[in-house]
Amino acid sequence: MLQVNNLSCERANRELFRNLSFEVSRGVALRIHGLNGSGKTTLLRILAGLYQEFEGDVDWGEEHYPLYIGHRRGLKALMSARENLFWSAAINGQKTKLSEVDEALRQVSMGGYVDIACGSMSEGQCGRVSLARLFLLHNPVWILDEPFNAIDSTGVQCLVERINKHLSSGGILVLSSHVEVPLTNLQELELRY
Amino acid sequence: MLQVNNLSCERANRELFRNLSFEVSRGVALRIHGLNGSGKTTLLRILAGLYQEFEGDVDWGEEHYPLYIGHRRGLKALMSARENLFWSAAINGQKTKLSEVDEALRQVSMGGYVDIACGSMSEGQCGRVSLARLFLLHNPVWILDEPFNAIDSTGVQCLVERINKHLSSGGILVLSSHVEVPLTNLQELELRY
Amino acid sequence: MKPHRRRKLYFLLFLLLSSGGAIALTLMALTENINLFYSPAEIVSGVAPVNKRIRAGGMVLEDSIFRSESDLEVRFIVTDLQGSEFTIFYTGILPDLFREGQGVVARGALNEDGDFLAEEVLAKHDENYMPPEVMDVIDQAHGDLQK
Amino acid sequence: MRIILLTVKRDLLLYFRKPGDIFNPLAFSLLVISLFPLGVGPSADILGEISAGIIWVAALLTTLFSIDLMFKEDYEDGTLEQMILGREPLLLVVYGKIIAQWLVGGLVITLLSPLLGMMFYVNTDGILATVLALMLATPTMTLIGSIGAALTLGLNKGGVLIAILILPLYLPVLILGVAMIDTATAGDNYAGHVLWLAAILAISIGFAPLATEQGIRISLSE
Amino acid sequence: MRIILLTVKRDLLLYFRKPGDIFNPLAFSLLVISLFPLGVGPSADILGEISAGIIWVAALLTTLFSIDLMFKEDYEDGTLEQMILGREPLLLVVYGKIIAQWLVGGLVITLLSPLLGMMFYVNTDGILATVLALMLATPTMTLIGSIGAALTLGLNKGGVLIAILILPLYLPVLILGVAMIDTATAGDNYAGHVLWLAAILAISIGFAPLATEQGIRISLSE
Amino acid sequence: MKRMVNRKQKTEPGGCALKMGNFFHRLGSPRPFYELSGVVLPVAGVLTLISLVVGSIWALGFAPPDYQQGESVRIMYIHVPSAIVAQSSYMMMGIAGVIFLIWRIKIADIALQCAAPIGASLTFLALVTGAIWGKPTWGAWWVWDARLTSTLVLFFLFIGVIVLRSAKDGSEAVGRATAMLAVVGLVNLPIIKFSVDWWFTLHQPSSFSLTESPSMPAEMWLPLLVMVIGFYLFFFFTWMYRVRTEILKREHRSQWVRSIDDV
Ligand code: HEM
Ligand SMILES: Nc1ncnc2c1ncn2[C@@H]1O[C@H](COP(=O)(O)OP(=O)(O)OP(=O)(O)O)[C@@H](O)[C@H]1O
Ligand SMILES: Nc1ncnc2c1ncn2[C@@H]1O[C@H](COP(=O)(O)OP(=O)(O)OP(=O)(O)O)[C@@H](O)[C@H]1O
Ligand SMILES: [Mg+2]
Ligand SMILES: [Mg+2]
Repeated sequence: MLQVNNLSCERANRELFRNLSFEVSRGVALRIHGLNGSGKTTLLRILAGLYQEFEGDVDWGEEHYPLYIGHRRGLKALMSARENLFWSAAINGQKTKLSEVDEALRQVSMGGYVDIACGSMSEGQCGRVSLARLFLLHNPVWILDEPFNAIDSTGVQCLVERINKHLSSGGILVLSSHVEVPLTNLQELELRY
Repeated sequence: MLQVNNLSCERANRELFRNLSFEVSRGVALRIHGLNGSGKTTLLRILAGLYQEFEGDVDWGEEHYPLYIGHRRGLKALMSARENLFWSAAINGQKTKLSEVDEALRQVSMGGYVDIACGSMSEGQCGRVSLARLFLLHNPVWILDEPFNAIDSTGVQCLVERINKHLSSGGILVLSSHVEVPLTNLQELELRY
Repeated sequence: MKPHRRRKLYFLLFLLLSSGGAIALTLMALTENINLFYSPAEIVSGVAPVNKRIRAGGMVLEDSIFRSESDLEVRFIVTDLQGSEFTIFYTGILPDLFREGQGVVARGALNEDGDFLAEEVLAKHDENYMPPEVMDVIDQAHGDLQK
Repeated sequence: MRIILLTVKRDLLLYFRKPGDIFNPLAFSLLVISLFPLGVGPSADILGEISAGIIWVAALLTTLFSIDLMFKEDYEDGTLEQMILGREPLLLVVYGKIIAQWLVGGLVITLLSPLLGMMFYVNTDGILATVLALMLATPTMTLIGSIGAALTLGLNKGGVLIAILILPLYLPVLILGVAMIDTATAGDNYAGHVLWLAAILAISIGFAPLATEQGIRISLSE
Repeated sequence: MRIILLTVKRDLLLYFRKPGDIFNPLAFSLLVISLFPLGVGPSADILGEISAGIIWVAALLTTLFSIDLMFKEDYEDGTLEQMILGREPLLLVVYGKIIAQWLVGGLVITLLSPLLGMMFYVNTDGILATVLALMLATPTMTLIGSIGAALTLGLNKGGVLIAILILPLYLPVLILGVAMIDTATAGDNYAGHVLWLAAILAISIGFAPLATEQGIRISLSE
Repeated sequence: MKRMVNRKQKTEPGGCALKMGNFFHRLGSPRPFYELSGVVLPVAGVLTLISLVVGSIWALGFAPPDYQQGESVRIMYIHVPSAIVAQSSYMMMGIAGVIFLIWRIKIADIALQCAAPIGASLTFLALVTGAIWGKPTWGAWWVWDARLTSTLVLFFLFIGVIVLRSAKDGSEAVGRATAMLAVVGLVNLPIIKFSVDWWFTLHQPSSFSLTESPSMPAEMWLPLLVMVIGFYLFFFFTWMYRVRTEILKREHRSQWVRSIDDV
């Protein structure tokens, strides 16, 4: 369970949010929205532990390693889809077989691209490879920054299904998105300045 | 007026489209959609003259310089919003005053960021700066590749208005987008493979 | 004229200027000696600098080679066959083609006495090839003629 | 014409906001050259005899090794395609970029070379010749190098490939310069070398940017 | 432990798919060193006397100048933040990256140095000492350099800053090595130098990666 | 930009009835070339073998030594043919480059790509034999004179073409970039040829010219001629062999190549 108390953050001399408090229980998704530059990415990075210039209190309850996918996709352009995912699993301390990697790629309809370098994929295909991690890794906490960017509507549908499954098995999700998402257990948070 | 005849393109050993023919008259917008990797970006780049490995015939009727904004935004991270736009105008052979640049930035609600380097902006703010070109440059042909990515809903609305104005003054627009766009004079083209 | 036509014209002029300049400079350059190579005449007349590393060469004069008994030291006279000649001193192994009547190129320095102290001697081969027997015949004919 | 100036201004601005890239090879060669006496032992005779040549070789290679970044960033962030599409001729933009590249690379090292020369006991003639040779050769190197940079854009092979492509065109300049500096150090007339270097420069100014422009178009049409 | 191996493998793979970046400085120093005789004039005595020092200086600086790219790409494409977040300790990943970096930079140049030495008439003692010195010093350089690379991430000041930060730590190694090679070329016993270099290496292996890891965390928390 | 038309060559689906009128056009497309070269290849192979064997035996066994150089003159029978054929292959590459840049004929790209490694090896051979020959005759392995330097440049040009072309297999853009490099490099050829006349060089001037009789007796230049012809044939044979392989590789998805595989 995630508990946030009195979170304040200031960036480039502008206050992004002040005394923000909220909590997210297991099985619930929190969608953060707001205008461009309102601080969604910053908030998500704070929650993931990647940004530290804030005041306040972020409590995840127990030790955890979140799965964070941000604006930067974390893919190497010179490595193939398979190699990228395999490495993702490895760095996450997870021993995976190649067949599992291939299966994850198949789930995001990238089964035909396992050996293609991510540098020669279309924008949305890169996004799909990056999101294939959701099918491969077992982290209980997901933090996704605008995951639906550049993904087509069938892709969005497939992702929504996966997320719902994740929630129903007791996972936590915090995501940011400009469009509304049809999730079962959705909580909303708007950032405004 | 744009006329395309028998356009075929093959990429990475896969046929993206074959014998595609369509035309777009002045005042009309063409929206291209399709699955990820179906060839939208490739088609737009062909139309803009940036990709040349195709067969067939693309005829723009008269000499023109298209305004193309692709997945890569064409902004320098180390230059400020103002500098970036000023340079865009210059390379386009257009003499602009700084006040015009600032006005364009104000139109996309980035009036407070004229002096900020694009490298320290949020994802959507970069997108807005890049799209501010639509308010600054006078090209009759616009080619936009997923312009609404990472832009919030008020931003989208502002853009739609600008596009409608462009069309009503006899401009041409070809864009790709995964979401539907409420434009006055819209034609659709789906790519499937 | 339309602006872009004019631009094209300017550009063509610019290209012409660039190639014209390059050609003119090349023609001028070809008249300069960039090899630091001095002929016997230049050495004798004192054009060549003293005590500087230069290159010099010409034909090895007949019967002018003196080899030292004890080491690899050699001394020989180089001529341009038109009356200018100077002496080269060298210590080391000479190339196979080094012989009387052949062209040589030496690298080294001229001393105050007008002698050339070589660090390196290279033989310059001409474009003529001949089996030895044929050469003998020619030599003989040559000799007969001179008698 | 205005676009040339604007491009030079833009590129200089970018170089100074992010000095890392461009100063890196420069700093490298300066370090190599200055740490020289450390390696050689500071005997003045030897130093004086060889340093001019070393300075020349290192300086020239420096301009070669910064060149692969010339179009890389513009290619990656999409500004290069804007240059192709813009109404202003790409050729003029290329001229601008080459000038900027030379200003921060070749010119700087040319201006620093007399200092280095003095540090290493090169005689006045030698220093003069080194400066002159660099002044004529660095622009040539930048011009020729830009062709290689354009042709290898987007190939992910970077520096080595460029070096291989450019080396054949570089070699004559390199050798000519060494000969010129030797001649000068020996106190002789080196007008012939100067003329040759100038001729190569003249022809490069006219034609290299043309090839670079075509190279960019080819590399980007993919 | 497995993650160290995997990281080494991954980085080597990337280096070989994109040889430009890493081979650039390597190719540079090889070219500088090999074009040397051109600049100096091929007189064997002079060459033999000075080359060992030159090879040493150039080789060492090479490892310095490839280092600022060590984390740059991973930072830009977001894989570095994945490394921080992952369950595997960042420290081990850092060890892996340093090893890979050394393999393609320092080791290669160490292995090539005897060849270069022979080309330039360095005597056998000198060659042996150069190889030994490089073998001990290049890992130290990579280790120390990685700290600088981590600290300057995202500052966009890249190379210069690193060079400035790191140079004071480099100099002792540099000077020690030159002294060692000189001693060896003169035919004397250089065991003392070897021990010093080894001591510096040992301490760097233990502590430098710790500092690097902290540096990465600091740079990325912004 | 107003109008863009791209008509890439399509591989001919039908058989190969040859009309003389479009003979060259058809030769320019992969399939007819492949079929024609299948006939030419064995003939070229046999001729290459014969001329090289005859030439070598004649040159090494029976040709006379030189009155000055003695036996080392025999290096000439390798040095000269390899130097001449190397330059010719660059010339061919350059012409193929021009054709590819202007007409975009696929086979020109293939021709260029396949000539480069052969040319590079021949240049390398010329450099090595020249250096070996230079030590005894001139007294130096290498000097930086114009003929030698320009030949070295030729070698680097070949390497550049090879490396650039292999940067991305089969990509047309890379093909065009390579063609451009090859064309730019053509300026080097006259420099090699005339360097001995324009500058003072250690290398000897030409022994042969079209207008004067050779400065060499017939028992020397005849075997040399045979060797030159042999090297040309060798180049042609290996080049054509490589072109055929490359065609198969590039067209492996087309109907006609698949039907060959089945056979
Ligand atoms: C590394 C050193 C050398 C290089 C790079 C070199 C290069 C060349 C080249 C490129 C040619 C072809 C010229 C043409 O097509 O017109 C050639 C021809 C020739 N070379 Fe060399 N060469 C070298 C050393 C030598 C030496 C040492 C000799 C003999 C002393 C020699 C004798 C010849 C002869 C006899 C020819 C034929 C000349 C002719 O065109 O009639 N070369 N060499
Ligand atoms: N840089 C590249 N190199 C090689 N092949 C590529 C490259 N980019 C895309 N492709 C291939 O071309 C196909 C079409 O890509 P394109 O970018 O046109 O798709 P798209 O419709 O724009 O997709 P998206 O919705 O993801 O943006 C893809 O299937 C991909 O395999
Ligand atoms: N790299 C950076 N350096 C400095 N300031 C930054 C940086 N990135 C963002 N900012 C500032 O922080 C503010 C919040 O940025 P953030 O990326 O969190 O916004 P966001 O809500 O994710 O926007 P978007 O919808 O555009 O992704 C922005 O207004 C911007 O001014
Ligand atoms: Mg954001
Ligand atoms: Mg796309």
